[in-house]
Amino acid sequence: MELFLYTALFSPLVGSLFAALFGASPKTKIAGIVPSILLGVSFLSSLILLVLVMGTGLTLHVEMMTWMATGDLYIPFGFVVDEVSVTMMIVVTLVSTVVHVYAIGYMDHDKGFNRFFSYLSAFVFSMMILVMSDNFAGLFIGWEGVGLCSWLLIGFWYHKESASWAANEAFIMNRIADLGMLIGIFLIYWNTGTLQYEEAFAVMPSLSTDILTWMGIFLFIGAMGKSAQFPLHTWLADAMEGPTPVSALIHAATMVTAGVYLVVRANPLYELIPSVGLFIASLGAFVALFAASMALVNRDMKRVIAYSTLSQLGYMFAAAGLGAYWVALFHLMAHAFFKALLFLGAGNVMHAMHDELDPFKMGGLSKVMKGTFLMMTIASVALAGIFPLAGFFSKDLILEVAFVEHHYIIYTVLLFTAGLTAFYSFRLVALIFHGEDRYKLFGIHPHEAYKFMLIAMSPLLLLAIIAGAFKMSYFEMVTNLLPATEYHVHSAATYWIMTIGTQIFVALAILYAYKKYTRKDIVVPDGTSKMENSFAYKLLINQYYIPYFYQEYIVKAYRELSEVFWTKIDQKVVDATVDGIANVFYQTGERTRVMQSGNLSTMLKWMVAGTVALLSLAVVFGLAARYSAEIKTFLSGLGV
Amino acid sequence: MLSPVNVSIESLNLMTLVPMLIPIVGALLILVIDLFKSEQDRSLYVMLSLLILGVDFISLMDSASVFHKNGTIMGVFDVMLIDGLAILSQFIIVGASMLFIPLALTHKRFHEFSYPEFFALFLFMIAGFQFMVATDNLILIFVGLETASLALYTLIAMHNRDKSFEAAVKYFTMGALAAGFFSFGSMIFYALTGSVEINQIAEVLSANKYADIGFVLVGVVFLLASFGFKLSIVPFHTWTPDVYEGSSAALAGYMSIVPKIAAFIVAMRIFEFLIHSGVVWLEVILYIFVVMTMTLANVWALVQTDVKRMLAYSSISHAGFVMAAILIGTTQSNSALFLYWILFSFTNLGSFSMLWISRQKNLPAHQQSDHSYNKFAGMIKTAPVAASIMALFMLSLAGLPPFGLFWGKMYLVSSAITSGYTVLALIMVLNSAIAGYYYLKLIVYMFMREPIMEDSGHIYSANATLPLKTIIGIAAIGTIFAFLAINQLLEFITMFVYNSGY
Amino acid sequence: MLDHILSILIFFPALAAMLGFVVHKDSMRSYGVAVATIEFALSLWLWFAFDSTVSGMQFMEQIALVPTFGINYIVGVDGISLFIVVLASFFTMIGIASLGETKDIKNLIITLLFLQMTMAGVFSALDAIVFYVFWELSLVPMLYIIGAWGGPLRIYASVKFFLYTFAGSLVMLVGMLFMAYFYFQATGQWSFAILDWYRLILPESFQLWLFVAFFMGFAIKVPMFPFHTWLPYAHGQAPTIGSVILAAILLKMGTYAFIRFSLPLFPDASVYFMFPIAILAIIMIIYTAMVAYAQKDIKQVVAYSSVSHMGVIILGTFALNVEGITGSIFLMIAHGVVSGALFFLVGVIYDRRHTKYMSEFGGLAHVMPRYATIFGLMMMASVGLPLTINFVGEFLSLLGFYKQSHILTLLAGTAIIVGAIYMLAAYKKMFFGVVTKEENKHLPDVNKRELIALIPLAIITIWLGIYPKPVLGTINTSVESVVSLMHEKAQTQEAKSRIPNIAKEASAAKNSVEEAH
Amino acid sequence: MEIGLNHYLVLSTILFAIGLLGVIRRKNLLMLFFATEILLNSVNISFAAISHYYGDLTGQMFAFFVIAIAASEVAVGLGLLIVWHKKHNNIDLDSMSTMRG
Repeated sequence: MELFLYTALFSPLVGSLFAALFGASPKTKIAGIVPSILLGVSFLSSLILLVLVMGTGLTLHVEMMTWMATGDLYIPFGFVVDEVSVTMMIVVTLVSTVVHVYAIGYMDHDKGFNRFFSYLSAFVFSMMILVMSDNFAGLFIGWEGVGLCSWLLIGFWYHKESASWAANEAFIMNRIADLGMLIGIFLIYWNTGTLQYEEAFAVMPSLSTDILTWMGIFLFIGAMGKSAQFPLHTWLADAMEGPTPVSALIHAATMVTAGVYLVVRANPLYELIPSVGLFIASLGAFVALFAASMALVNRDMKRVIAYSTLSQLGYMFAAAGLGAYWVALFHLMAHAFFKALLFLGAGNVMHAMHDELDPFKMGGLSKVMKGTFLMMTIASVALAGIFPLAGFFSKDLILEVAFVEHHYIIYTVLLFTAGLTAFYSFRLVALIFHGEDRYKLFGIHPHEAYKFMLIAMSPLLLLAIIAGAFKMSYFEMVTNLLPATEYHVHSAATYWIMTIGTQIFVALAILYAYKKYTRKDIVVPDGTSKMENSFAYKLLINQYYIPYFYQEYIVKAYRELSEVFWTKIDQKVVDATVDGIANVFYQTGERTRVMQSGNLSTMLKWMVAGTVALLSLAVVFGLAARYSAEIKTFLSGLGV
Repeated sequence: MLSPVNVSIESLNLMTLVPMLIPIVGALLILVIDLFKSEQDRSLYVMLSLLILGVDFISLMDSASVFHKNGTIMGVFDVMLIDGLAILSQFIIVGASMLFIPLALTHKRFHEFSYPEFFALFLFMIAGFQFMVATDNLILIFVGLETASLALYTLIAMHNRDKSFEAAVKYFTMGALAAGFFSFGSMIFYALTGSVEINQIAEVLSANKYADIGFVLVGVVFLLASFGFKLSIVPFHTWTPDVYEGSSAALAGYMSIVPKIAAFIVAMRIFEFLIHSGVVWLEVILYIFVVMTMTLANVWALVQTDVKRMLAYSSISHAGFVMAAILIGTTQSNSALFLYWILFSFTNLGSFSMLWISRQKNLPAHQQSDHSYNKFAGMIKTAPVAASIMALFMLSLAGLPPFGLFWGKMYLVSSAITSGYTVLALIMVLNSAIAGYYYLKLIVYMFMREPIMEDSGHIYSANATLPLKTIIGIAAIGTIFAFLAINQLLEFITMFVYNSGY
Repeated sequence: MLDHILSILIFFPALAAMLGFVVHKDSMRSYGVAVATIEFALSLWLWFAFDSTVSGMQFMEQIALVPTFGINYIVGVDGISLFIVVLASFFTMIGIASLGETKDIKNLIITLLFLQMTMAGVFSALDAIVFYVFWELSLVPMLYIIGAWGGPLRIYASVKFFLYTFAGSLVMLVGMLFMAYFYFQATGQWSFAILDWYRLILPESFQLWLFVAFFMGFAIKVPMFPFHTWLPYAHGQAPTIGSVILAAILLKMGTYAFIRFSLPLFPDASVYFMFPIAILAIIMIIYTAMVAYAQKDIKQVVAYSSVSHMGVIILGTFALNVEGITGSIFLMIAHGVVSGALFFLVGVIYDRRHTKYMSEFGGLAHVMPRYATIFGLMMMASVGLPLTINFVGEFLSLLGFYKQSHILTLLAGTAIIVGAIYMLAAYKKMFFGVVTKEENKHLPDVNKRELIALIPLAIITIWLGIYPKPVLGTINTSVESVVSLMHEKAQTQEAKSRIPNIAKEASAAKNSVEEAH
Repeated sequence: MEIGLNHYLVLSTILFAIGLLGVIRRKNLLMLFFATEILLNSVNISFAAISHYYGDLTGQMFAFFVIAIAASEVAVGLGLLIVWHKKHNNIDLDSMSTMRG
């Protein structure tokens, strides 16, 4: 069994290294194929492990070797395969296999082909470490590892200024969050004396609530970074600078869900601090709405999808925060499938449109690219949560949770967001695939992607459709580890009303989107129309001016402050002081050397002067000694 | 009818005079030789005086062993006083002189060395210094001092350049003034106590509890002034740089060591009993002097453009540094003084000899002075060995371990700490930090600048001969491997100093 | 021979340097490499012969020097110093091996060998004066290297470096003499032997003063915040090899001395000054990181970054618990490797373009992919990415200090943010974007000679990042003894509470070590 | 009135002061030497007086030595002076300040 574990874990690494061998050399298909195969292997072994875990219900726990050991601290490279991690493993390996195969086609014409695959596999490896580690330190390794890989992959086209900028932004924002996580880890160590999951969680109930609260908060700050929760969300949209497969794998399916995974993993902790849980849930709900709203108007296909990812992450956090960890995990899984599908579809479209991203410049593509059209539509339906696709089961469940837990505000927000989701996703579909062939104006001749790319996507398609069917069996499995809370609305009536109501609401949103965006008279907006000048639109298109704010008041400020520190403080104050002290002596020398005029009589004068000075001192002192008694009385007379 | 003076020859115990008589006799011998056959080559005289000094050194060893056996010896109507200080300082004096004499065998001909008088005077001077340290009688101190000084003035003048005459005159005039001060000061003490023997003065003063302290202080002031002149304490130091610059480098090096140690001994004898008998005023004044001398001399050395002048100031500052020992006045500090001075004499003589061998007959056009910094630019390229040795001496002067002077510095600072002068200790170390700059300056010129003119290389050893190189070699070895000798030196010195009650 | 291995390690290079004067200019490089390799082999032997289960000093040697004044030549290594000694010889080796074409290379190599002597001496000296001797002596070769092979401002830089450090260490000397005097008062005889001093328990008031005196010397060497300005000049002007050795080894003298002297000698004072120093360290971390961000010159960036990292080391040291101190020692090694490598890398590009201004570059990733890769690796290490050597050290240091103060650690933790900011910015400026300058279009990638230096460093960076145990375990044992010593010497209540009582911890750690096996 | 020790001391002090003034004021080397002579001899007076007062000969011995030394000083001094005069045919102090700083 351990064999499968290690295969699952290390074959991506091998793949990455293999591709790295060709790093400098010109493009070779082999550098793409081998890693893909190895990932397939990894996926299979994960599948086997899943079967094992599902079947026997026992979990696998291995300890490879020591990492750090000093004082009381003892951190091994330990890996655990339990219900939660195996889920993640499946998701990660599956999606990444698909993406790899897809990317062979997608990156076909790219000079950095080999490099790309080495990065991509490296990412998968780090992600596996992240989900498989049995302690927080190991988690942190993966955590930073995926950060690094996302930096590499977002900035993959480093010659683009915007790309490398986005990469750095992503990395630094994540670093901010990671600090929180690090502090959380320290807290855990100094209070529980270990970083192993079980042992730490075992001790936690005995700790005071406020310590636990701090732990929860700091860990969640870490999660916020990776999962791009408000206010650390801006990097995700910019991360779309990376190649589309990257967006599909990292910024939709896997890495961004790491935060959710962390919260789920730490459920014993969050069980103890419901207040923090509630906060997480509320933030999740807020982000869901917030992101969806930005998705409404955006004119960059990939950014729209990115925002929808953000909003779905909000859903997951909402669920996790409310203690429905398995629900969150379930949605995570489902979302991974259909969102990856969506992105890859978008990738096809981009290829077809020569990297054109503005859906307003497309339209009517359904004729030329049927396969992609089909897939993206289904993915969007799933995303919208229409019965019986994956989205329905997972998302509806979250709504139920919110309702059952009597958090009606959250419930309403999420419900409303569901509508928005449906709207913007079909706005996209409509603009891309229906209506007039606006692309003709730009002299583009779109074409369908390679067959094998579509085939590669098909597993996702399948899962996007049927994933919901696994709900119960999944529930059975995962609740061995997670709190098994069934969420059932008490009266069947309310349940049906809710469900059907939601469905209708969503359906209406879809229809409205279609009606609005398949009209004949849709033109590429030029900033003149009334709607575009409305305040709301401006607010949304500028992402609530948050990036602007960051740029102006944080980045700029930081740069200027450093400038000041260097030129003013470091040079003008600190260093100047040091040189000043040296100069004082030197200048004293320069000034007083005239004393050495070289004239003999001056010298004699100095000598005599010295003697006279001494004499006068002596006389004063002598007199003082002689009349000391009198002086004393005199002074006492003065009352000294 | 006069009653016959009956003084047993033993009670005179003339042995105490031997170390002084040897150089005197030697000097006379040299003169006599010249009388019979003049126009001898200088090497003869050099070797003769070397021999004489050697003998003198041996006799010193002898008296050292005597002292080792039965402590301090008085002699010749208790005028002579052979105690540890006397012996140690004479070792230094004679030793340094032995290192100095061979420097006369230069490659270029400097005509002072062709006169036998030079060597005669030199030996007289040594005798003078020996008298100075080997007595506590103010008269004899005065006589010794003046004998030595007068000889020294002449030696300087014999270098026979405008500058050397100027230097001689300056030194002479101020020396005369200092002599006046000394005699006046001793007159006051005589007036107060009716004696010119330091230990008796001490007794009398402490007997009447320093009744009229005011007059004592006046006396002290004048003695301070005269010894301040000898030790070049600021503000009595003004002669030093000029005299050093004017006289030949070798002699300058010599002057920075021997006259000072002699003066230090006397200062020790006079001032320490005063300090110990609680003349706070003197303590304060000495404190001020020490700090002023160290710091100001350093500060002036910073701005020098001529290496020799820089070394002059640096030796002023070193003198100030060592003055601290007298101020502290514990056995440890006094032994530190000797240790320091022995190591200093090696290093300083070495560095001045480096200047000496790089001495051209007449000034090249592009140089404003004999030993301007520029002259040494890029020396590492043209004369690596010489440069390294010079750098070695500079580092040692800067007090960088493990070279000679570091140990002296360390021990002295430690003595300051052990007797509670913490602030003084800090000032001392910070001063050596400042001093670091100007020693470094020379190293920078030698190692990090490009040579000014390419032909050079030979100019750094223009004046070198085997004897000179040997001397420098000895100095260098003494400086590098000092740390091996420190232990023995320390034991030896401490024993002598302690047994002579300081 | 093993009994005298330390003395051999110290004086063999010096002897070799002396003989080097005779070697002909053309074969000097090979001579240097040979000598340095032997030296490194010796140091490796030292490592293997070292018994990592013993916490005390090993390979002790003692020769009387000035017994009347208690000065003896005592050397020995424990887990704290061992690895720095090895690292020093290692850097000397690869440094000489990868020397580029420089003017009068002969003098340079001789100087480097002398420098190696002083470094070996400092880290194995167990007598304060001997320590001081090597400590001061190490200034001279560095002065020469900077001053003779440096950039336009080299003389200013070298003199500043020398005088600044010299002044500081003289104050330290006063402290040492005081310490010896106290020992004299307590026991009636002089001794400068550190191990003797360890047995001395001073009243707190004295501890404070002495701590300050020593602090002056160490802080300037490290360099800590207000005393750091000599470093940018030194690095900016020094030749590549100079900066490498300076950053990799010489700076470690200060931090090492803190652990060797300040902590065990003055436990109460250490606790008393813990927070002020921690705050200084935090200023170092954030402030210098921001200054680094403002730099135009890549070498200055690296220079300031090493100040910033030294801040973390200081912080770890003054965590005063096993985790922190072990971490800081490990970080010393880590930072040595990484910043050394970074300076090498800067040297590589400087040799090609003779400029260090980042604005001159851009798009290098396209022209020199291998160079970009190694640089990226080292940058990520310096940013403190897990599984690189730096992370282990930084993690442990911060972890350790967290025990003492939460909020300060939170502030110090920003190191991982600000560090990322300036490093990524610099990397972006140099390697990303399109190649603008004509002369950059055809730069040759790293050549064999440079790889000699870079590959081993890269390997160490990864290897010790993934498997630090062999080093960490050894350090750990010695640190535990130090901490327990501090705990039992501590007098004030606060100190007792701040410094953990190892007695129990030791056993726990032992177990964990066993498990690790 | 009766002339006591103090009168002598005062006298010698006054002479000493005069000598000192001379040393400071005079620019002519020869005059300078005279001034120093005055200095030294002023001391002699008091030495003689004191030794008479105490009735022991040490003071007078000292005086004799002082005289001797003064003489030899003059010898040396004049020697230097003559050489200087030969070279520069002046004996003005201000002329001898080639070395400074």
